[in-house]
Amino acid sequence: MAQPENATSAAQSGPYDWIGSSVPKVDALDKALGITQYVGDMQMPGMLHARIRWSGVPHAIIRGIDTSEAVKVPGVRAVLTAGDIPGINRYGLAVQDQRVLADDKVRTAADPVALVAADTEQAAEEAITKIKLDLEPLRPILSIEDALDPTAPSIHESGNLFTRTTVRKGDLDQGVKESDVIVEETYRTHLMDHMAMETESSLAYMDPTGVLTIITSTQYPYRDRRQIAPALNLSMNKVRVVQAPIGGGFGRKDDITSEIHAGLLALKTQRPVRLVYTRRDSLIANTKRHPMLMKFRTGARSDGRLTFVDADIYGDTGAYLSLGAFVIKKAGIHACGPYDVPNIRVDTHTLYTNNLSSGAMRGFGVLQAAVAHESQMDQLAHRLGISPIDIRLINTLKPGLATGTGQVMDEGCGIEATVLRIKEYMESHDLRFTRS
Amino acid sequence: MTKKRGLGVGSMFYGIGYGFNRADIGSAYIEMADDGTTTVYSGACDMGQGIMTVVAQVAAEVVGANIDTIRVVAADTTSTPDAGPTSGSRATFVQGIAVHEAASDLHDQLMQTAAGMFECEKDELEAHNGDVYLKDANSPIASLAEVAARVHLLGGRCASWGWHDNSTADVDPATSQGDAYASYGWASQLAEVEVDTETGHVKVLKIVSATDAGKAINPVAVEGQIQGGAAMGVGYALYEQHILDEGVPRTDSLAFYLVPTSMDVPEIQCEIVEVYDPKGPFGAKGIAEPATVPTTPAILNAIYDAIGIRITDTPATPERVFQAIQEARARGEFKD
Amino acid sequence: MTQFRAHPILSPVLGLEGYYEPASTDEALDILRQGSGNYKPFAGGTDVMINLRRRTVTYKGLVNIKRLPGITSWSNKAGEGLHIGAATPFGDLESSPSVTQRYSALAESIRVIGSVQLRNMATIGGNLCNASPAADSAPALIVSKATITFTGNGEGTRSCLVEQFFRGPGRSILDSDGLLLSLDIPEPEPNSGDCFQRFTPRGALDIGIASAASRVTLDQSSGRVLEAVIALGAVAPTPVRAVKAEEALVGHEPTSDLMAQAAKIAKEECNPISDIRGSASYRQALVEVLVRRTLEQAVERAQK
Amino acid sequence: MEHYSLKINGHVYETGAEPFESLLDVLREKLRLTGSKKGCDEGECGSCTVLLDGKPVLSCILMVSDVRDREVLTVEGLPQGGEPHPIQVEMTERGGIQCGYCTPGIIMSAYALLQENPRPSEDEIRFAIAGNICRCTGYSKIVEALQAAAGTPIR
Repeated sequence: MAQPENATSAAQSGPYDWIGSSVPKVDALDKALGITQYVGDMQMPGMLHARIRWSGVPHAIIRGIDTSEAVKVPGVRAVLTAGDIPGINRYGLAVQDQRVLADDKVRTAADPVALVAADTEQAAEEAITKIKLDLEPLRPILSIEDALDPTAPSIHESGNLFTRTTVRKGDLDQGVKESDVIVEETYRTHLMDHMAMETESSLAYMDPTGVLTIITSTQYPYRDRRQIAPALNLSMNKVRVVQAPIGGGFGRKDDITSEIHAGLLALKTQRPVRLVYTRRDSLIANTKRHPMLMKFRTGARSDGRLTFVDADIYGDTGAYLSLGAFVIKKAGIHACGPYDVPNIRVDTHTLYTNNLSSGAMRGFGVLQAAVAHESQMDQLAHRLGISPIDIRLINTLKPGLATGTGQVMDEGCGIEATVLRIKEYMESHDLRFTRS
Repeated sequence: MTKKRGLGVGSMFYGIGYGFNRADIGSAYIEMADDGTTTVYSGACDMGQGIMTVVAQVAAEVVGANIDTIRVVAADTTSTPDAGPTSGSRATFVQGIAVHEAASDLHDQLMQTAAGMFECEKDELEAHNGDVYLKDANSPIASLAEVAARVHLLGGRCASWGWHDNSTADVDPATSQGDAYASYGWASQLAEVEVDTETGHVKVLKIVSATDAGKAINPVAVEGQIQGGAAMGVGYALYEQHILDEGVPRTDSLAFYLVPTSMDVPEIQCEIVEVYDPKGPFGAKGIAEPATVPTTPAILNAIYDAIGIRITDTPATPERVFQAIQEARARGEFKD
Repeated sequence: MTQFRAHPILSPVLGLEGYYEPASTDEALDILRQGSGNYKPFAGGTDVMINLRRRTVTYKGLVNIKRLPGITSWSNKAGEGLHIGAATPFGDLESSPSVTQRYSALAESIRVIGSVQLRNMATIGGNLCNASPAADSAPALIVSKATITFTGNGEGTRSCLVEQFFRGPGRSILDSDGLLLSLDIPEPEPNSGDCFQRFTPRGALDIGIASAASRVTLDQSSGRVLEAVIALGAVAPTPVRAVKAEEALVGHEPTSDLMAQAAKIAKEECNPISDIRGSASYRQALVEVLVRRTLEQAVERAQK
Repeated sequence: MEHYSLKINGHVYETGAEPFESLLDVLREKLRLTGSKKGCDEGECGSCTVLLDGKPVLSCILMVSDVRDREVLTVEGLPQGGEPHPIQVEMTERGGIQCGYCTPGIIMSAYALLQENPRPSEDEIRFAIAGNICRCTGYSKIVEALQAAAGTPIR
């Protein structure tokens, strides 16, 4: 770790030539001029346009997919279903529970079922409307409560409870005994969209040396390659993934979005294929922010010191895990907030449902946890007659104190400084709480 | 009064990077051409937040070059090394050090050659803004371009690479005890809202965001993350939600999925706090996610401060707030 | 310049067989009749474009009426009020002081429609012809006693009040070959004032969950209400008047209590549905608030 | 397919198109003027904003037939004599740009505003760009950049 030490000495020696200077972003002027080429701005000779047919129902057995009318639409060059996938029809960030194209079942209303490549976007759009799906509906699991029901049908081979994590610290009973006040509340958060201004998009083509090249709106080309190659039965060094300038990601583009589909169509047609999601595609498909059900019990002494946190967090990851288990585990690890809490019991539950699937999104579970722990802090403050600022200052982590997972803080622990900055701001602007 | 104002605070901490024993690496190649221009092949994706700019700043600082002579090539499996994803607020924290390492080594190569050119020890030399100086001297003795040309002429190595591993062991499976993350981001926000008690409409009047950046490598970019994060938090708290009808999304257009406009996001006052983090490049740490986390709870707490009613389900849509007020009225717990 | 553009589409796209730009009303009517009910007249085209893209509606032909004489222009003559061609974009009206200074409710309703860009495209006639229950301009036009002039519909050119125009969601009195030509808005009477408000979660870009326009004329000597007109949006299958609420005001002094009373009556008069934007009961509650607030504003303006 | 001569950024472009094709698709796919972006294709986001006879419009829901005999200005047409327009410079230098996808639309809305109202207030700026969704910046730095371009005091 030689460099961080160098960094330390450099930081102490300052001033810097460039560090701490607000130089304009290196790519900003081209964006202002409209020169920057996002995937949707790119064209190649002979390029085809692609569209995806989504399942439209949340849970069903696929009896058949009739593409006979779709292939007749003038300009259509390929209509592909699961049987056309040369490699393994599975991918996923943590476990491989997603299908490139639905095969046995559909598990969300936004499962990709078929792909079309055509000379024009309109022809591709026309074709997907002509694909007929024969689906046998299954009972959908549409809520956390449904997913917890042991008699409910299983969405994947194993049950609907994917995983459970536990945080344990101190002695919960002791914490309860020491409490002068206990706040108990249930919080529910909702399904949120990343809504990046640029929709998911990829341009795939075979380069002259036989390498499948995918220019894409992604947050991680190497992991895309790791997932694309097996699905297309290519060696990884025959797949090149290039990040194009990206119109926002916020976690959505951490996952595979359009990459495998564009690559598959390029492979099958041997033509460049551009797949740009419509806004509707983007809103209904791919990962969202996890809805969570959070049952919290938090205690404090009359002087405001926290005594315990006792919580259950249930996360609805939808039909596919993506990074769901990590998101919900992270929510659990952050469930006590930036505070010194001596006694902790937190359980998290990652649940499959037939709702739209959720994955990484800015905040990664910590946002949901903060809704709960910060509302709890506020309730404690009001019950104890302590200001919301002071109750935080009483409990914030400081160097030498430990997080809920027992991690001892070093000098980089800045929470107290941020609360103090808010306090100073309120004082200097004469801002006062109404109720405390 | 049918409009009531309130203030609310939200605080948070956020484990930066991946944690959980997942690969959490950064890496970059760097090379300087004969004319002193530098190319950094950085595997980190720029999402618009500015990691390419941070990479250029770190490289320019450490090499001693002018930033305009740095070109950053980003995120291509054919030309850049694997630097992990841009997520977990990790890009500056992890990739910043990888670039620092690569640039330091290149700097050493250049200074070694310069030392030979001027018959001194390399430790007696430093480079700033494209020129080489004897330490504490005011005028340069050579340009980096001259030194680079010399390295290439001699067949020396004018390239390097840097790699940084931020991976941490997983926490204990039964208790989750352990060092979950290499470092944490910290932030607190204040929200001021106005609630129309007749309609349930909540307007956010102001947000003050105190975010610990460790060291703000590019303060305007940091403020941009803070303001954008807060705006996303406003959307999450008040407007945006996917509505599913038996699992089928009804919110399939921006006419239904409501993202905040310029009329909805208030002034966002950025208070950049710099608590030096020894593990980050120049003491910096990630701020992208810490910027968005506190906003929603701060708004929910401000609604409580305004009307004395706690909204426990998100988003606090006008109708939800209205219903809560109606219920509190019916219980005799709400004073108009 | 081509005056009559009959554009046969050789390879039908989106089911379309023709695109037309008639230069006279007679030509337009001929084309619409040829289409036997399957041709769509349009002006701004903003909704037609979205429908084409979403394939929610199938059109056999599109008839762009923006080249009809006078249809995109408007005038303001003393003593006559506003005469507005049906294809006048909202933006043209929004930026004119002669509208904003005297026609408050209309100006307030225009200002909240979509966005600046949309208002430079979307037309006042299109907003009415779409016959959305939430059409922002409708309540303001109703309380302004605006009349529309239309043609086709199996007869010659005729006029009616805007409030008589709507038949149900997406349906108006216009037949498939009917054409809305213009609107006339009389000058506000002396001692009158009006106001439009709508409720949306966001400050821009939204469609109203509920809206209301109120217009009050006061007796100069007594200060009592001579006439009240209240119109509501997004709370019934069409924009509607709140007649009972109006009646409660007439002949009385416009006190806060009375206006609150009228607002309560309006709440009971409307008949909203529950949808993705709001429940029926919430819409009713909003009607009460919006009617009271717009009445208070209208009275204040009338008293000036 | 019709033939159109379109006046864009002071030049005449010849192209074939169906009359009901959107101006945005014609600009992007046929004329390769890709500065105007497609964010929703339904008139709800403002990324496609261009000026038609000096007024901002949504090119994604504007039929190309309605552009005949009129003048279109896109983001590519703003620089004069090879120099970026002051709005483009201020957006770049003041952090008004992150992912950049909304940027051309914002710049065109702002340009139209400043043509009509050279010294707008903050409220007027926010009102003028309310039809342009930005997901990255929270609008603060955009407003600042536009104030700087107008030469009005920055909060």
